[in-house]
Amino acid sequence: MKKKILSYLGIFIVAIFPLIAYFMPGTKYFLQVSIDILMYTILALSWDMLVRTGQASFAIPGFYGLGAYVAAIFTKTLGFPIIFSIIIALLISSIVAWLLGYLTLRLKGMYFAIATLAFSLILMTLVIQLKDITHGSEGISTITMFAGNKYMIYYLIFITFVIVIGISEYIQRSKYWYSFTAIRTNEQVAKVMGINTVRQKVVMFVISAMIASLIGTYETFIAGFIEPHSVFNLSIGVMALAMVIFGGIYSTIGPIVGAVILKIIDEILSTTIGLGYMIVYGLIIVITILYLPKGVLGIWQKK
Amino acid sequence: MAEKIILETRGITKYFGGLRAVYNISLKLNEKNILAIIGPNGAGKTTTFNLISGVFPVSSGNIIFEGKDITKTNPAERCHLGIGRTFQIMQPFEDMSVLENITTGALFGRHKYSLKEAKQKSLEIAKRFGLFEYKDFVGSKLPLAYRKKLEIARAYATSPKVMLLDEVMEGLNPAEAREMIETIFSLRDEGISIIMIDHIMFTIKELADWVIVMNYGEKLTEGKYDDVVKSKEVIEAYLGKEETC
Amino acid sequence: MNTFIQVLVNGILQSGTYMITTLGLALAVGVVGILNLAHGEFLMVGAFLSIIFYTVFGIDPLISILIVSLLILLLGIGTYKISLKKVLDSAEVNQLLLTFGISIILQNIAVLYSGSKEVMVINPPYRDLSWNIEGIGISFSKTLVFIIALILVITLFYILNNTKVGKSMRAVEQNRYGAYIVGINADRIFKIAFGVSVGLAGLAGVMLSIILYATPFIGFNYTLKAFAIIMMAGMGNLRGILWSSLILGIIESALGTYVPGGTGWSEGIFFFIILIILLVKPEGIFKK
Amino acid sequence: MKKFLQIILTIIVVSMFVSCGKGNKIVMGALIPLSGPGAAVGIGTKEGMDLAVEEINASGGIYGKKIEIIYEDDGNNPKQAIAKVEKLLGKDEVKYLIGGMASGVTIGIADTVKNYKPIMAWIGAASRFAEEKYADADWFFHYHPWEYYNIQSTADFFASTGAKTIAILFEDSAFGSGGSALAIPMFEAKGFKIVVKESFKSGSPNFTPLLTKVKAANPDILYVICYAADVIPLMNAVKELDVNPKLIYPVPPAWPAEFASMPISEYVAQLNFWTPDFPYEETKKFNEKFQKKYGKMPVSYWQPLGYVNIISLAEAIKAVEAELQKEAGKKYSDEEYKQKVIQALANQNLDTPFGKLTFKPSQKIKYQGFTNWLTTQFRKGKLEIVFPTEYKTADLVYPAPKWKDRQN
Repeated sequence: MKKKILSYLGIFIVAIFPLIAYFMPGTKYFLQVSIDILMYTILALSWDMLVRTGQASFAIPGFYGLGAYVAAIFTKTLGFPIIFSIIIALLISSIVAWLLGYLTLRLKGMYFAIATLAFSLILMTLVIQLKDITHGSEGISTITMFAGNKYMIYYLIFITFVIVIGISEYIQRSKYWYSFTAIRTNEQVAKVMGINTVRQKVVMFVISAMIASLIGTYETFIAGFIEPHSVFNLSIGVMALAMVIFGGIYSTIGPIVGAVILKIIDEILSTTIGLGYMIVYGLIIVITILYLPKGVLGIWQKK
Repeated sequence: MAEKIILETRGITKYFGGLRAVYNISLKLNEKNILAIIGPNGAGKTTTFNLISGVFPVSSGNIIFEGKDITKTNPAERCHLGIGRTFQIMQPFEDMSVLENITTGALFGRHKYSLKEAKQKSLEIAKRFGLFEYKDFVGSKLPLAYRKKLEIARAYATSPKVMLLDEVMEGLNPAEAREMIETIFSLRDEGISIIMIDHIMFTIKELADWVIVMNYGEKLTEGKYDDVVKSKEVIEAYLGKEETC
Repeated sequence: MNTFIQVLVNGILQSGTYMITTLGLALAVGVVGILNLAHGEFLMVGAFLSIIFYTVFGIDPLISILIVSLLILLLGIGTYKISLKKVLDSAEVNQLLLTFGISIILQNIAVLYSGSKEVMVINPPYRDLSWNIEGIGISFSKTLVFIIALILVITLFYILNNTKVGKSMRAVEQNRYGAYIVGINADRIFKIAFGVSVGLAGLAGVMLSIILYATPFIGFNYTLKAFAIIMMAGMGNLRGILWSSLILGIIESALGTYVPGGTGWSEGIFFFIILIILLVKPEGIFKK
Repeated sequence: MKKFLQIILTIIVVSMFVSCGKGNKIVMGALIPLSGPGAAVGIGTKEGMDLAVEEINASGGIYGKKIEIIYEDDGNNPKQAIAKVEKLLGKDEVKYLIGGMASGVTIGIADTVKNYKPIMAWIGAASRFAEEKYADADWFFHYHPWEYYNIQSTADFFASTGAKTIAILFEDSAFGSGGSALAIPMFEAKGFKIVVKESFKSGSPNFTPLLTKVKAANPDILYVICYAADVIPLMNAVKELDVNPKLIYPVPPAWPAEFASMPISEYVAQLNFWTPDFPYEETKKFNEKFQKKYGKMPVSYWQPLGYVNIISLAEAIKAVEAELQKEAGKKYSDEEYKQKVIQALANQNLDTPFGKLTFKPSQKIKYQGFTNWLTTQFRKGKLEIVFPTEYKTADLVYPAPKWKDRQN
């Protein structure tokens, strides 16, 4: 019960944050940072939801970039309105994810991770090489959404955030929690218990990919410019993993806590220490994983 | 015997690479019967179970369940039809409590209960198999006898018509074994047909309506317990070895 | 015809780089079971040390290679003792995060060290030595890398299969707790194996400092490719690494020479081959 | 452990909110890469900037006002850069946005910067797309030449050699792709035949397959758009495979310092925006000052460019302050002050290590700083200027001797 109140309070604070930020000097800076934090939170959640089925994926950069590029191409080259480009990006990503999922999801552990990593890198090569469509490494300039109004952007991402939390919590409370946990701990037994493991994993993979791709489309329309080396950046995938493990895996609150803390640490360190701040960042990650193997949330959990 | 056959295999065979694990096994399970498969280690008993439950596809042969050919179905579909099984090496879902393990069976088994019903059901099942006091334990921390019970309870939760029990007696003390025998009888009395793999002869003598003896992946002989144990080949191949060591 | 032979030579020499950068990681992944994302960073530190030894003390890389490998080996053992040991039994993702943290630290220390220098290079006298046989160019230093890689693969293969340490490593690989029971000190074996794994990365770094250069970020790409090659070869299969590297090296070389725009596609094709192999034969194409 | 972390976090958070008072200071916000690939460029820029700040503040600042720079790390990533720009312009309220490196970042922050319209004295970005983004910004001063200037100089130089065929190799990120996309049509327009055009991935280069192809095509000129790291492996492979174009012309933004001393560098020609050997008085002075402060020679043009960035802006501010000094009590509003500084910059005529700095319109923008490029050639470990003829310090060796005809 207390937990419930706390989480509603948390969402409420996130919801009214722009109002608080409005009275701070450098409003838009705090808004922009919170936009980044929310985007990472969503990515981390999407990664966590998939890893609940036991599949640790490196496809996030691939789908993030795919979403970003499809959206950019449809808006810039074909003149589609932003909202349609986003929908098309989601459709295409879901089809790609569905195919990729059926092909790769029977692989386990490292094999799956490397297969999805390969997918991300292959997509990046395609985007760099197919210059006629993608403009290659020079990137594509498009328009920004809401004419760059940070409040509107914030609320769009906030709504997405709430929806993704909803999906994550639904999974935690429904029969999917049972099937995912079963698949993760022992897929063979799960099958014999009547769980259609392939379908469950593929569906989750598609959802996770669509979320990553949606965030990719947001990136396109926040900066109004994308380039392959920053949207297919593997560190997007590694960061999602880091945030999940840092916060606490297999939960809704864990990835959120991880993303918020890591992103804020990153921001604070980079503006205070400057050159070399990443060393401290790395140290914080190492120390946390050594002393809190269950992530920050592990502090509150019973042994 | 004019009893109804619920499950039948016709010459199922399994190769792993060039290795022949199971060859030409045909068996018939009558409704509400208990069929025991015995044989020395490595005889292919567990592989046979894996073929029937769909964990491995057969290399050749057919599996008939309630008159339908289910050879090409996957394990989940076989579970939905009503084939439940336990594993010899107990494999509870480690991140789940005992109750949640059972709930999983109820959720995705033959009846596909809703979450609310499944939770209700799993409480009943936990009580029925004497697991109620352990219901919040994490599966892997249970004592052995209770893990065996959990295996059965979880399979039972899928509402099977046929249960495949893989060495559920192994490692139990006499009192626990007695309890297990009663449990198996009670399952049979409920209308569930059972195939069991076991080594312990007195339980088979007591439980089995029909016994199949396997060796080197093939069926050696079959029949009533008393007939089978008298068979010369069996004494040579199986009893002669197993009993002496 | 000449071009074709040159393409083969180029491919074979390139495969030496792949072998030498993959070997150490294969030991860590296959034996210790540690997914070491920082492998490439240990390699990078090796390359930096080689360059420091050369520029500061005037010691040639071919001499300092032993010192550097040993230093990195000790660094590896130290890293194992204070950190990795604690995550051996944790989930794979925890190991990934821990080694990711280590890689960030090493990378950024290197950034501080190299400062405004974009790239560190050395020029030992044999650096651009090459033979020209019937119009076929063969680089001395790359041939050296290839030969050393080959020797290391064979030696490691021999050690794992024929010596007591190697056999204990394989025993530990197969069953950690079983190994304890038969009296093998698994912790010590892990320590040694991880140290050697990282030491090999350092050695690869020294070789890279001769044929390429060092930057703080040179390692990551090799980590990725090394993981991919290991998966292609099949976990814990050293001979497979040899063949996989050769195949990838030669394909890359042929692609770059014969296909217009081929080099731009080479990384994509590299991972495409690996993806296909994972899908068709997930246990690796060169099963033991 | 927990307590230790808590304390550290508290210190960091507190220090974040205690911002220094502005008072008698001129604050500039520098956006440069300080982590990730690109950090070396950022660090180089910072060295140049720090040198300039030290120099100005040591001589009493600008009429007593000291210069302070807030450095922010753009991580070479457009999205990260947006947040940092919001911090510099929104939270720290700096009036001068300086620095810059990647074109992608410059394009990505354009819309954000336009909300604030600071004085943007920008030393990065060469892409024509970046120029388009700032076409209407009359507060945007661009020091770095646009890439078409260098392609134009290159094409002119190539034409002067009498070469007919060119092989182009370019690295596959924005720098190389953009350069090649411009270069290929421009070269073709000048009547050159492009016999090879290939991209490669900078950072883990394997040049032998590419150069085997180049060797078969046997071009007059081998033109390579690459980064510093690629140059030496490239030249090693050229020698290894005995590739003998009449001229090898790589154009990295900076050279590895060791390259000049390597025998393979002999006869290699390239386009230079700046080298420590430039024949200007200011270049020598800069080298000395730099050497004195850091104990090393500058390694790339980013160091003097960072220096010029500050000096030029400071000169403009000084001119405005001088007006205020003349008439006691006179005050400009913020907007007036800004316009005055813009005016001063626009009229600037400054001697710099790069030669004269003035701002003139380029194809799209109003204030473009440097535009000249010199072609140099390595001769016995030294860079000699060979083109254009008015700056020439040596004659171009063309064609360069074949590898087998060379001494070592």
